[in-house]
Amino acid sequence: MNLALLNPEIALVVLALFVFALDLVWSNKRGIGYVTIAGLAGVAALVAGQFGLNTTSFSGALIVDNFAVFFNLLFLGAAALVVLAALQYGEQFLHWRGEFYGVLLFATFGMMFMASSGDLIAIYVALETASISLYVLAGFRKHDPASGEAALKYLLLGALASAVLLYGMALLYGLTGSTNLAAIGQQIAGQAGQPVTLLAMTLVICGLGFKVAAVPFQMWAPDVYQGAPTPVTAFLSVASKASGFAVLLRLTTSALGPLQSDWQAIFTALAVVTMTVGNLAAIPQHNIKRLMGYSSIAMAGYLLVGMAALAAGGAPSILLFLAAYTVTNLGAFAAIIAFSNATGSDEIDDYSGLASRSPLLALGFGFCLFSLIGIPPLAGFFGKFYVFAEAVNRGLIWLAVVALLNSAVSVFYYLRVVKVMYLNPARDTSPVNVPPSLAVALAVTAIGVVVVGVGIGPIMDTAVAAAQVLR
Amino acid sequence: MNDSPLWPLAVYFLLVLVVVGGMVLISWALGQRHHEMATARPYESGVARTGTARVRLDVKFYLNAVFFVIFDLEAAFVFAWAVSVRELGWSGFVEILIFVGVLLASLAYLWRLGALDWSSARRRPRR
Amino acid sequence: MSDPLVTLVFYGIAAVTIVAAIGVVSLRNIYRAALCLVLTFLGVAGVYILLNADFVAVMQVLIYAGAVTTMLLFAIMLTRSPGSPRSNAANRQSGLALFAVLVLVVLLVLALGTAVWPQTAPVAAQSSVDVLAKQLFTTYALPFEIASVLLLAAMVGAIILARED
Amino acid sequence: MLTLTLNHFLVLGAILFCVGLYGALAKGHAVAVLMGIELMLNSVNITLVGFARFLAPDQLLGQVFAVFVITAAAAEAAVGLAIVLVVYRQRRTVNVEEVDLLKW
Repeated sequence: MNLALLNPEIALVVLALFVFALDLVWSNKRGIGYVTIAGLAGVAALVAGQFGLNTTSFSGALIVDNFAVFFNLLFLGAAALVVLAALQYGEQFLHWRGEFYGVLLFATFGMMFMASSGDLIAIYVALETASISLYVLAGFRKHDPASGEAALKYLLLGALASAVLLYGMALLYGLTGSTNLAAIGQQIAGQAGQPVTLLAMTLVICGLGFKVAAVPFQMWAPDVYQGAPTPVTAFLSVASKASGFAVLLRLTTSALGPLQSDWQAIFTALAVVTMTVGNLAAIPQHNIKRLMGYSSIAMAGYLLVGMAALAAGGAPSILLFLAAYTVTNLGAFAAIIAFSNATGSDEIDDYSGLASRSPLLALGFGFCLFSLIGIPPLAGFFGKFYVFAEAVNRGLIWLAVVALLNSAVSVFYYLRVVKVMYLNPARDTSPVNVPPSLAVALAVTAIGVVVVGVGIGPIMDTAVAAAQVLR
Repeated sequence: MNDSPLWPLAVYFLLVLVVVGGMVLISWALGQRHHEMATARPYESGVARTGTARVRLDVKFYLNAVFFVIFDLEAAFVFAWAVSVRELGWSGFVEILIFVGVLLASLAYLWRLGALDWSSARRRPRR
Repeated sequence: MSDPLVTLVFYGIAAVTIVAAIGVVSLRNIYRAALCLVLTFLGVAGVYILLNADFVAVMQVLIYAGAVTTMLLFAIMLTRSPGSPRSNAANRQSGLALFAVLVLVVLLVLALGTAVWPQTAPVAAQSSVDVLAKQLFTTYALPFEIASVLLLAAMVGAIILARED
Repeated sequence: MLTLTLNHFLVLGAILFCVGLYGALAKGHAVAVLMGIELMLNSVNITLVGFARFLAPDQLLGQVFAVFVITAAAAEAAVGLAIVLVVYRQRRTVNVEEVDLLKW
């Protein structure tokens, strides 16, 4: 037991408690937001200091390795950007901001342990911590029926999914007599031929498939994305999805390693349906948040292509995709928040003529949409490129072709938004004001989209270093 | 499995069933039955009711149930620690201290928030 | 576990538990369904006692049968809709749900029916609280501490959502 | 038949899981859906404690797991029912089919 390894997480809890205490005595809610961002930066520095430190503690329940550091930095960065975007998310949309930031920190805390746990029990408790906080965040706009509905749907389906996940975990424990991922990996090989092993694995993948919004467990995503407060939607679409993939990667490589051919088949099937359903359903959407919901389902599909192609050394492409997608999506949501702040609308038709109303906002949003399509040299291109290339390397050429076809479909609905912004005449010509904190968030992510694309070499090296510990 | 025989428990269980069932049966068989206007009312000999019983309860009842659940769980964990306090030693003490400390912080927060005040007068309006 | 009386007790408890569980999902009135749920919880506690899991049984009675049920009943009372006797009706997808459950039943029969579990030699019984506490505070110290934050988040979240302001 | 084996408990757990799943999928009242999910979690706990008794009675990992499941389930129920209350205040109904402002 080495408490020093827990420094970042302890600091995060202390920060959360401090934010709650501050909220009671300080009425400057924006100030609390800045304190939160500064605190998150401090925690991120602590996490970054753990890079290269590959060790386990707490009887294997805690794993501090590059993989965990990579994901923890991703969660912390996403949380900081979401707080930044929420700072000036319309006063009319969000009350109790101090508590909002505090609960967001709890969710981040849970996700950090999801990425750095090597034990089924720890993973489950961490997952519940993150999920419960996210249910609360989704319903944070208590006077908005859409927000309450989003929270209810997320909660009911999420609780169902965690029950299914748990049954799978229970069977895994029964088959191997252990809850430690590495120990399960050693024992499970002897049980590989049994139907119950397959059932346990399927149940676990189903439960986690809900977290990452894979078809057929995606039905919550569009509703929750549309109804939840927009900063929460942003957080759900990047951090929650990344945490699900972190657990999936750890489980499949260490605990379920001997069953590779089995889970590969499951992920292949899931990837095909998820990509196709997400992209086709996104086409007729007219609400931008809902569109992003389907887009995030499609992204889960591409990531599942990576999971299907996950061989020794295949994980870096998934990590790279997640990093690129996180930056891009946060930027897109910063733009959506800025727009709905000024106009109170999330309808795509209202984006007409945005290019003339606020050129910079349209430009930043356009950058992110192009990155989501996968136009070189933006971040999204490299994410998709490496994942699809990995599929080709593994001989899954037809899967890569399906993914490319899906990407082609996605061009249609992303470009429609760009077209509306740049070519349609503005109905309302008043300029759209972008408040400074949102401008900063958008600028940071837009630069990130370009930098990740241009400076891909060192980032890929980091991803390779992070993925090395898997197997 | 414990080797203490289970049959006394079964006998006890049966006895409970017999006694309770017997009491209900006997009072049903011996008691008088009548159906008058007042019989179906709640509180046959009490005050006549005013208004509907279906008023909406204050949500504070629910919040108190939540506090009860959370601190009930805490008590269960503390109990588990207390059972083997000597074997667990100082590391166990530190662990339970962190655990209780986090929940103590939440209790302090509740207190300051006014969530523990039953009357709504003293609750601070917050935005 | 070879005492036939114990087996008989198990069948009794299992029958009560299953019947009560079916009551939870089939009774028309949600109050009665909730009371059936209490019976299920108590039956499950009985199963734990048969399995020598006394601490889990105590938690089951304290947390589930006591506290969680109280919370459920308050929530039902706070959300009742006037004049609806069929408060626990099935939704329009109940046919689909039944189909999904039947598929799961087939899968479970196939999987559990053929399963071979790694058996170890039975160990002489001891009080489970000792062992459990040792595991909880040594091997599983990390999830234990995460659980404190879980409880904190749940309590704060419930207050934020439920209070009226 | 007269000797209690692991399978007795696994079958009981599986039956409860299926009943709970049916309740969670087929019910209209949001609290009823949550009650179905609680049944599923209880069935998981029976499975876990059963494994703990028959597979490795000296370690009781299954019992520890069950303790954490109870903890998380109670926390989830607390937040879940609070969300149900919020929805009731907004809509005057908690029927999951009537809560359909956003299309499913």
